[in-house]
Amino acid sequence: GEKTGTTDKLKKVTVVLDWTPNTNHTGLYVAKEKGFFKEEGLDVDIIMPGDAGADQLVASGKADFGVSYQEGITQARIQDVPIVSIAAVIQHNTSGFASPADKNITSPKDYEKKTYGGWGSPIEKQIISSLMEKENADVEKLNIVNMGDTDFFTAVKRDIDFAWIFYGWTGIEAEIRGEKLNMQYLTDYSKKLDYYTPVLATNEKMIAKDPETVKAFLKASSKGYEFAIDKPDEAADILIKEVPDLDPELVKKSQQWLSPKYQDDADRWGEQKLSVWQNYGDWMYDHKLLEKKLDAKKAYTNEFLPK
Amino acid sequence: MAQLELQNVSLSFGEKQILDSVNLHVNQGEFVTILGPSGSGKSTLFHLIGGLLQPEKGSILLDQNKITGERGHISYMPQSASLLPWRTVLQNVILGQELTGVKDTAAARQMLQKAGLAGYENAYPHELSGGMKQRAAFIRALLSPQSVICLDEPFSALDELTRLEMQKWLLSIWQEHQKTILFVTHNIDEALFLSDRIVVLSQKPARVLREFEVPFPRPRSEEILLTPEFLEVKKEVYYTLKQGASMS
Amino acid sequence: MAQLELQNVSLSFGEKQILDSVNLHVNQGEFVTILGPSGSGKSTLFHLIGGLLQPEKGSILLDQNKITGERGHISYMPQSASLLPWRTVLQNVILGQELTGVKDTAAARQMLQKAGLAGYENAYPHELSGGMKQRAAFIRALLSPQSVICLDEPFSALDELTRLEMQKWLLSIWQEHQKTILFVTHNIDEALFLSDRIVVLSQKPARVLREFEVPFPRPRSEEILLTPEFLEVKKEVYYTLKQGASMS
Amino acid sequence: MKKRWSAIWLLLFILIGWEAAGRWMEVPAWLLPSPLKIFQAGIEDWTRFYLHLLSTASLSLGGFLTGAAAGLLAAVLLHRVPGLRHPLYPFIILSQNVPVIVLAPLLVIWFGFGLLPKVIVITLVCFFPVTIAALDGFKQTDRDLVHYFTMSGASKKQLFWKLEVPHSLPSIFSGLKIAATYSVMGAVISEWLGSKQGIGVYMTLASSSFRTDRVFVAIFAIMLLSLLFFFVIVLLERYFVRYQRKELR
Amino acid sequence: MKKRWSAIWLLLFILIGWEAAGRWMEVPAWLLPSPLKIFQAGIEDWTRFYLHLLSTASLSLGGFLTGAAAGLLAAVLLHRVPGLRHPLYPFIILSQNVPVIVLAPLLVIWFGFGLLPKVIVITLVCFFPVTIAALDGFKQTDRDLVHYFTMSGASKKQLFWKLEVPHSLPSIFSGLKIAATYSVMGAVISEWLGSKQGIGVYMTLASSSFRTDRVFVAIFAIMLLSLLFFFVIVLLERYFVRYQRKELR
Ligand SMILES: Nc1ncnc2c1ncn2[C@@H]1O[C@H](COP(=O)(O)OP(=O)(O)OP(=O)(O)O)[C@@H](O)[C@H]1O
Ligand SMILES: Nc1ncnc2c1ncn2[C@@H]1O[C@H](COP(=O)(O)OP(=O)(O)OP(=O)(O)O)[C@@H](O)[C@H]1O
Ligand SMILES: [Mg+2]
Ligand SMILES: [Mg+2]
Repeated sequence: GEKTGTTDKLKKVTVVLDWTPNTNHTGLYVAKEKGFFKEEGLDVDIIMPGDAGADQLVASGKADFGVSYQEGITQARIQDVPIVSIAAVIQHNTSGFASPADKNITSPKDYEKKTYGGWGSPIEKQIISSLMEKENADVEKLNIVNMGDTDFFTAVKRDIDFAWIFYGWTGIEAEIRGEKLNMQYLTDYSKKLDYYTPVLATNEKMIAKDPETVKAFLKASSKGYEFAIDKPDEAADILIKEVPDLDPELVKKSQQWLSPKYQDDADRWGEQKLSVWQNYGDWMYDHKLLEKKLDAKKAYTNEFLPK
Repeated sequence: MAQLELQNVSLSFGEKQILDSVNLHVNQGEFVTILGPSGSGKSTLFHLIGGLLQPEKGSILLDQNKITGERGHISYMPQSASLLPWRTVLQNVILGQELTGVKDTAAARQMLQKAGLAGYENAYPHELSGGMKQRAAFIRALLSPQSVICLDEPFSALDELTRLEMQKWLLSIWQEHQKTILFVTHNIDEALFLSDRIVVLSQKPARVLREFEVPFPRPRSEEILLTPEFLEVKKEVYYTLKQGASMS
Repeated sequence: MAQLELQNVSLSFGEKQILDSVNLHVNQGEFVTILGPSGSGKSTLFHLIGGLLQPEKGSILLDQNKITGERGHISYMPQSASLLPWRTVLQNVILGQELTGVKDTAAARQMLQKAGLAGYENAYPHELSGGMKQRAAFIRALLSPQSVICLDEPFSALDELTRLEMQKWLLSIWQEHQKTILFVTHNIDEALFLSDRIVVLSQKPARVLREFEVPFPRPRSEEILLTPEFLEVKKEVYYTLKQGASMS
Repeated sequence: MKKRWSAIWLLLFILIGWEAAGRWMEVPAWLLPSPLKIFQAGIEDWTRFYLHLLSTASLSLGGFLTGAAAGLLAAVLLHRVPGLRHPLYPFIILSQNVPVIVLAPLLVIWFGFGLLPKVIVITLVCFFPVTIAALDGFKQTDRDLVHYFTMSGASKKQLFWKLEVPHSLPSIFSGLKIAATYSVMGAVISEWLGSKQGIGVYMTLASSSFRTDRVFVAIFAIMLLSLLFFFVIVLLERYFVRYQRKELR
Repeated sequence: MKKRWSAIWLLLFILIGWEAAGRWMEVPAWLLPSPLKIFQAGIEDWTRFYLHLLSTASLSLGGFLTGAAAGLLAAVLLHRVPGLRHPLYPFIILSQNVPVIVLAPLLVIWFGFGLLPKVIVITLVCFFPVTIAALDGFKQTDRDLVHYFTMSGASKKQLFWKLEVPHSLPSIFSGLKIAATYSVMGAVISEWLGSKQGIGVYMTLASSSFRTDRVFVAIFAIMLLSLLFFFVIVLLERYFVRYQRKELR
C-alpha cells in the first residue's frame, strides 16, 4: 500500500492471515490499497504467519486481528483460548469433497471402498461419516489416509480418490486446467455443517480495551469486501498487485466465483448467526469432538460490524 | 646374485634433487648397510624400493624383475615406529602378517618376549617408552613374510645393551631364515658388526660414495669391536663419511 | 648449589611401579646425563620434572622452591620431535619462545643455519628427514627462555658427524649462556664427552644405581674419546649399566 | 557419578523454575502449559500415546539405520572410487536443499503413502552429516601410517578397513551423533507425508485443537527419544574408540 | 581442470535427460515442469525474484555467521570450562529437537515478526554441527603435542589457540560445511515466520497458486545458494588448512 507522511498519526495494527494470501483475503488487501484503513486511522500490516499459526498469535495479542475458521475458534474456546470471531468472510461453507470426474464419485455412497486423503483429524471422519450415513453407506468401508502437505492434484494422481477442498481456489484451479471434478458440498448434505469458514477474529482483550479500533478495522474491511463484491475484476487486480507472486489467472477466476458468495443471502457482509455457531458446536459435541459444550454466544459477535 | 637392485635411480622433490643416479644391489642372503649424513636420502631410498615413490629416472629390480613403483615386495620398518594407536602391541606386531601373510600369534608372543616386551602384549602404543615402540615396530618387520627386509634405523632409541641383544637376535634370524637385509644406521660400529657390505652415501644429492666389504668372518662376537682391525676399518668409513659430508 | 632437585620421587602406572625413590640433583650450570635401559623411566622422569605427571611420593625442587606438578619451569625437548604439522620449521622453532618468552626470529634463523637447516625455514615438518626434525626440536628447546634444559635423546637420529657438531654447539651454548642441562642418551661416549656427571638408572622400577663424576677437564676435544682413561671410565659405566639391567 | 547427574539436576531446576514462573505470572495453559500439566496430560493420554511413540521410534530407528548406512556407503564410494568424487560431491550437497514441501509430492507420486517415502526423507536428513564427517576423517588419516601400509603391500581394501576406517572412527561417530539427533525430527517431519500414527500426527492434531499441553507431551517425547538415540551412539563410540579413553591427561 | 567440470557435465546431462523424458512421457507441467519451462519462468520473474533471492541470501549469511559463531562459542565453553560440559551437553542436543511448529509461535510471541526470530531459527539449525564437530576435534588433539605444550608452560589460552584450534581446524571446517549447507534451508524455513520477502515466501505463494514451475525456480535458487556457500567454505578451508595439501600421496 502507499504510505504518506501522516503515518505516524495512524494506529499500527497487524493482521495475520491463515496461510498464504488468496481470494478469501481480497477485501483486506482492497481496504489497504484503497486507503479504507487509513481513513479509519489505521496503518494495517498484513502478515503471513507460516507455521506460527494465526490463532495463537491473535489470542496472545501479538497480532490484533487474524483470519481463522469457525472450527478452530470453537476448539480454541473450549481450551479457554480467548479468541472471538468478529465477521464471517464468506456466508456459507464453500468446501466439499472433490474427486476427478473419471473416478465416478458422485455421492457419498460412492465413498465406500475408496481412499480419502486428509490430514488425520478425527473431525474429518465424523463429517464424512455424517454424509455417508445420509446415503446409508458405511464409513468403516472407507479407507482414510493421511496425506499431510501433499496438494490435491498430486494426491489424486496416486493412491488417493478424493479429498476435502475449497472450491473457490482448488476447484477453480481444476477448471483452469480443464480437469473435471465431482464435488459434494458439505452444505448439500447437512445444514449443521454450514459453518463459517473463514472468519475474521480478534482477542477478548482487544474487544474489552480497544473496541474503537475493532470497529474501525471492521468498517474498513467491510468496505473492502463490498468493493470486491461490486467489482470483482478490479479487486482481483488489487490482490495481484499486492501479492504479485500469485497466479493472476487463478486469482481472477477465483474472484469471479467467490465475490457473490461473500455476502450471499445475509443482510450485510460479515453477519454471523447464533444458530450457525450453536449448531456446529452441538454437532461437534455430539460427535465427541469437543470435551464440553461451546458457549456459542461468546464465540462470536456482530457488535462491531458497521450498521 | 643380486636379489634387489637399484639402477641409476634419481629423484627430486620439487626443485631439490635428493638422489643422483644411485646404483645399489643386495645379493640373496646378504646383509647390506647404508650409511649417510642426516637428510641425505636414505629413508627416501627405502620409499622408492617400497614403491611409495616413483623414481624420475632409473629402475628397481627384485629377482631380475622390474618392481619400480610396485608395492608389497619388501618387509619394512619405518624410521618412526608408526604403530596403530588403536591396536594393542600384539595386534600391532602381527599387522605385517595380516596384510600379506598368515597370522601367527604364538610366534609373535614369543618374539615380544625375546624383545623384552613380555607383559606388554595388551598395552596400547601410548603406554610404551620410545625404545619399546621401536622394538615393537622391529618385530612387526621381522614377522612380515617377505624375504627382503628394509630396516630404517631400527635401534636408534635403544640403550647399548638392549641394542646389542637386538643385533644378535637379528643376525640369528637372518641366518636361520635366509633373509636379505638392507639396513640404515648412523652407528658405524653397528654397521661393521652386522653387515657384509657397507654403502656410504654422500650429502644430498645422494650418490654412492664408496662401498666397503666388511672383512670379519662370521659368526662375529662382541669382542671384534675392540680389535685394531675393526678400528682401522671404522676409521676409513668415518673419513669417507666426512669427505662426503664436506663435499656438499 | 642444587638448582634442580628430585627428592625420593616414586611413580606407578596402574600396577606397574616405574620409579622407586629416585634422588637426583643438578647444580646451577651443571651438565648431568641420565643413562638407563630402554623403558626404565627416563622420559617419565622428565614428565615429572615438567609437571605433566604428579609423583606418588617425593617432591621436585627448583632453586629450593617446590615445583612438584608445576609447569613451564623447564625448557624441554621430547623424545619424539613433536613439531606442529601446520607450522613451518621457522614457526616451529620459535614456539617455545612464543609460549613463555619473546620471539627472536633472527636468532632462530641463525640457529637453523648452524644446524644445517638453512633453506628449510619455510618447509613443513613432513618435508623433513627424521634427523632434520630432531634438529628442529633441538633448536626449539635451545631457544626457549628457561635456564634449565631437559633434552630427551636429542641426537639419536643423527649421523656421527652431525651429532658431533651438535654436541659441540650444545656445549658452547651451555657455557656461554650458563644453562643447566639434564640430558638423556643411550650413547655412553656422548654422555662422557658432554657431561659433568652421569647418573645411571636401573631397570624398572628405576632407582639411581650409581653416579659418576666425569674427570675430564674442559674444554674437551674429540681426541679424549680415544684416550685410555676415557675407555676406562666408559667400561665402568657400561658394567654398571649391565649390572642394573640384569638385576631385574 | 555426580557429574553424570548434573544435567538432571539442571533439568529439574529448569522445570521447577518454569512451574513457578508459570504460576507466578499466570501464563495461560494454552500458551505455555506448566510442567505438571504436561506431565498430567502425558499420563492421561499414555495408552494412546505410546502407540504413536513406538511408531515414531521405529520409524526413526529404521530411517537412521538406512541413513547412516547410505551415508557411509556414499563416503566410501566418493573416497575409494576416484572418478566419482568430483562429479557427485555437489549433488550430495544439493540433496540437503530440496525442501520437503517439494519433495513430498514427488515422493508420494513415486512411492505412494507407504513407509518407503518416509524412510527416504529420514535417510536424506541423516546421511549427509555422516558422509561429510566420514570423508573428512578418511582424508586426515595419518601420513606415516598410510606410508607404512602402502609400502607393506596392503591392498586398497586392507588400507581401508585396517587403517582408514579405524582412524576415522571418531569422525564417523561425530557424524553419527549429529545424524542420530536429526533422525527423530526427520521422522516427525516425514510423518507430514501422510501417516496414521506417530508423534508428528499426534502433535499436529493436538496443535490444531489447541491442546498445547499435548503438543508439549509430544515435544518432550521427541526430545527424550533423540537423547536416547544420541547416548546410544555415545555408548557405541566409547566401546569402539576405547583406546582413546586410556589417555594420560 | 577437467575434473572440476565433471559435475557440470553431469548436471547438464541430467537436465537434458529430464527435458527429454518430460517431453517423451508427456508429464504435465504442473506436476513436473521441464527445465526449459523452469528457466523461462525464472527469467520472466527475475525482476521480482532477485529481491527475494537477495533477502534470503543475506538472511542465510547472517544466520550462518551467528550460527557458526554460536557453535564455536558453545564448543569452546563446553571444552574449556570443565563444569559446563556435563550439564549442558544434553541441552545442546535437545535444542535440535524443538520442532519449528512449536518454536515458531513462541519466537514470534517473544520477538515479534522482525529479523530476530528468523536469525534465531537459522542459528539453531547451524550451530549444532559446528559444536559437535569442533568438540570432537578438540578432543582428538595429538597427545604428544599436548604434552609438549603443557610441559613448556603453555597457558590454557595458548594451548587452545596455538594447539587445539589449529589441530581441529579440519574438523571445524567439516562442521562449517554441514552448517553452511543447512543455513539456506534454515533461512527458507525461518521465512515461514511471517516474512514478506524471501525465497520461502515466493515458494509458498507459488505452491499455493499451483505454479509448479516457479516452485522449481525457488528450489534451484536454494540449491545454487547452498552450493555457493558450501564452496566458499571449501575455499576458506583450502586457505586455512593449506599445509595438508602439500602431502606426498
Ligand atoms: N615429502 C617431502 N617433500 C619435500 N622434501 C622432502 C620430502 N621428504 C623428504 N624430503 C627431503 O629429502 C631429503 C632426504 O630425506 P630422507 O628422509 O630420505 O633423509 P634421511 O637420509 O633418511 O635422513 P635421516 O638420517 O635424518 O633420517 C631431505 O632433505 C628432506 O628434506
Ligand atoms: N601412559 C602410560 N601408561 C602406562 N605405562 C606407561 C605410560 N607411559 C610410560 N609407561 C611405562 O613406563 C615405563 C617407562 O617409560 P619411559 O618412556 O619413561 O621409558 P624410557 O626410560 O624413556 O625408555 P626409552 O629409553 O625407551 O625411551 C615403560 O615401561 C612404559 O611402558
Ligand atoms: Mg631417515
Ligand atoms: Mg624415553
